[in-house]
Amino acid sequence: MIDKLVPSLTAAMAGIEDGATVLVAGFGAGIPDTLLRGLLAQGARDLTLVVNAAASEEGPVSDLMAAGRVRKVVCSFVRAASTATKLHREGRLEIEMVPQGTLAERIRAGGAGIPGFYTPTAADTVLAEGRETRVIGGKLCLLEHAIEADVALVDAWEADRWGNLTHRATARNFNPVMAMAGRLTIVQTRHVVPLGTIPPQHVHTAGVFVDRVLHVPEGEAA
Amino acid sequence: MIDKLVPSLTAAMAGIEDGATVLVAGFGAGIPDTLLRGLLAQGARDLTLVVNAAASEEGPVSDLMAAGRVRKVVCSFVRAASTATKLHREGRLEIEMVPQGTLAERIRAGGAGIPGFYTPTAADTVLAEGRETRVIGGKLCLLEHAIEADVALVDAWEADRWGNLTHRATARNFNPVMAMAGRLTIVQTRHVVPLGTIPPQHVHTAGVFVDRVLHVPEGEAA
Amino acid sequence: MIEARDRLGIARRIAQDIPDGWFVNLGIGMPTAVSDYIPADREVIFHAENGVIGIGPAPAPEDADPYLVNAGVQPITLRTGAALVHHADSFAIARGGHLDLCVLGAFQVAETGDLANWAHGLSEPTKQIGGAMDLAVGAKRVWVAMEHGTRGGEPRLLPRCTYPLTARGVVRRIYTDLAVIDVTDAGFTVIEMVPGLDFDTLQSRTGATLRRG
Amino acid sequence: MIEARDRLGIARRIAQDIPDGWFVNLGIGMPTAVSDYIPADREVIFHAENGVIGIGPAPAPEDADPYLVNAGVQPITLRTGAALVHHADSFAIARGGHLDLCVLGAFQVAETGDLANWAHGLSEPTKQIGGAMDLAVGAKRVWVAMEHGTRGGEPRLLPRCTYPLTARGVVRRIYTDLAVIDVTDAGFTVIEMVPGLDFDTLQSRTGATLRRG
Repeated sequence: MIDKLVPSLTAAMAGIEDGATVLVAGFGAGIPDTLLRGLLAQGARDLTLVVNAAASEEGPVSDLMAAGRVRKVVCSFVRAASTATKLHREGRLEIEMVPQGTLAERIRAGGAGIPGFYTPTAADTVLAEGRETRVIGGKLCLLEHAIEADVALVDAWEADRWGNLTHRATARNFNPVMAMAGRLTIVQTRHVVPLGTIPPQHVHTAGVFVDRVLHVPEGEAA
Repeated sequence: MIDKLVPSLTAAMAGIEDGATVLVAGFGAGIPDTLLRGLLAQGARDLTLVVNAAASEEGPVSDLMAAGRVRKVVCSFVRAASTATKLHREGRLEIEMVPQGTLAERIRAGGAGIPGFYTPTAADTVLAEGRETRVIGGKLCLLEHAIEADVALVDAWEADRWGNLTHRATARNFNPVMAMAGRLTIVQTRHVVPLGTIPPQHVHTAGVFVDRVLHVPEGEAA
Repeated sequence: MIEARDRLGIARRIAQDIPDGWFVNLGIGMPTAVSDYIPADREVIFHAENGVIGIGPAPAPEDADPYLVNAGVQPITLRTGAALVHHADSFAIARGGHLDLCVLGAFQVAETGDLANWAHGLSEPTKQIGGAMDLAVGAKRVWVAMEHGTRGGEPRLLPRCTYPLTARGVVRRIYTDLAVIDVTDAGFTVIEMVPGLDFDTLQSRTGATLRRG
Repeated sequence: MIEARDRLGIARRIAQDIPDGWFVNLGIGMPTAVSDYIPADREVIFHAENGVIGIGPAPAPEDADPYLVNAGVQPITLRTGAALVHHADSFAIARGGHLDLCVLGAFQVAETGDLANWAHGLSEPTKQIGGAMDLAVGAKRVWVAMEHGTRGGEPRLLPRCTYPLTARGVVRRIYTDLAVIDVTDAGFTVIEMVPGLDFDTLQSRTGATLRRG
């Protein structure tokens, strides 16, 4: 019988190794904050985080970086005052800036078995310097590579024991594509529902992409 | 006010030009059969059809080919007895064979603004002969180009006046990605529902991809 | 006296030019306010990068749903007819040419339509690429909403951008506190000035040659 | 007497080897029947290229829903817990390495694991690529279900395929009417023969050298 539910945050985070690449979903909403705190407690270091924004001075992504656990962050957005920028200036953090759409597509490509693709995005900018471009259909395009990751940290609204997920409103954002691209996809969910509760045509992230599900009821930090 | 509903099959098919590339959705279910008959009546010729299977001796895709209206078919599947094969032997039809997953991905790429991508699929087969390959991450990959089309013919279960669609069960198949990739996307729908009837989180194909909606109630040929 | 537009005035002016039925993405900052000024008889659908198609009016603070935000992470509502998609599908919309219009803020625009809106320089610590590069190359047309000059009085409309580019040759029209200016093959063409402003004064505040529209 | 397996017998034999919890795609034809023989105490989830995750038992003819078919366009049911996706997402599953197993039919398999299952030759009018090329390179492992030889007595297990390839070096295991054979770095290794069959007889019906497992 397939049962992806895990009993504790410790069990959810078990086995993440030093040097792992970790996808961190969320965009204002849908951030797997409990799992991020679990990662801090779990102890893995030399991490590469792939996350839309490293723009904050506080919160769990900032905490991981401030604790010296992150070697590199791949993101679309940093601020002058953010922890990422501060560490980068001190030479303690590598930052790779990626346009947000390219970031989402590289992650989807990682999940979909597309090792590389061409996009006009950023092809005519400094981000393309020293990189491979080609003209396709009259448009200058930049070669981008898939992002596959050791771990994906994902937030959900509902989950069943097969790992089928729904995401509430705009808490969907990066969650479905990051779930696809993690070799180990760990989910925190507000609600656990019996198999069959989510109608087949309304599943947002299919259980095939999910490895572990942790129940984190609203208002609890697990 | 946005109202994509059209009053007749003739109105639905208006303006399709000779030489057009036409995406034809469906896979056993979800075939836009009424629109295909409309295309036959409409008269455009020298068409390129992109359709999963050209495996039949009858039905609307076969009828279009038999009427001499199709120059080329792009598909993953032909049979010895099919109309496509017969016409191809007579030198009257070009056939481009594409693996089904690559076909779906090329169409999605067309809709998503990805002019090209690399895939291991078919990289080591005769389909790759004379084409560009490269090794990415240790895997031999084949360069594939997006399929953008002048027209997409799409089937739906429900549609509203913005063109938001749901697809019933496996009638979904190619319909959402073909809707994305058509410059003119024409939909036949079993049910027309008031705006707001389809919950935002349950829309399968967003109206932004849809240009015209024709109501074809179950059992009617329009 | 020059009746310069304030930020909301610029947003209001842009809203006038968006026809019924367009599908539009509004950038963070000044552009976001455009949706508040669409005339009631027009149905314009607004997109956000985080997967919203059909943004409605901002909620009262007490009605804000933390699960429902726009690309600026501000609370929003959904319109009747809205749809929600994931981030890759949302950018498939943006990059696939499905947006009729994207309105972006900018630091600089060149007379060739080049857009610079993500950094003042490569050594600058603030790097806010976000979705702008994707939107700029993917939308059918890009309009810019910005102040005509910087607070320090430096011009933002230039022969060439000095800041790192977001995209090359994409801007079609610029709405500033002083004017509405088209980017044409011949360069900047003034199609409207605010009351009290004359062409020579506008030219003096602009870093590139203006043409009369 | 050699107790050769019939087509359903091959499917039944394959089903025994699929562990609890695997996520599996079954090709058209002989492989499709595998799902009927999964032991009741194992939960195995079946995928179809047209966007089904969690295929259930075939319906009674009178209960068939024309909107619900598998990749062979046969009527199916959905299991409790099933999910539906569109065609590109379905192949993202297949190509992205998310299938534990794909069971495919074949015309020929080479001792290097090369698979030929879509055409007898390039001039042949029947070309049934379908999703096999995508599944063959994308699944974590590929097993083949086929007759050991052709109806004309020609071997299907060969040093090299003579038919056009579906994919190179992908087949891990072959289930035939006569044997179960692993494809290893050393070539074909027999891990099981049907009752009444001896190794030399099996070798005589095989086009490449067999090793004893």
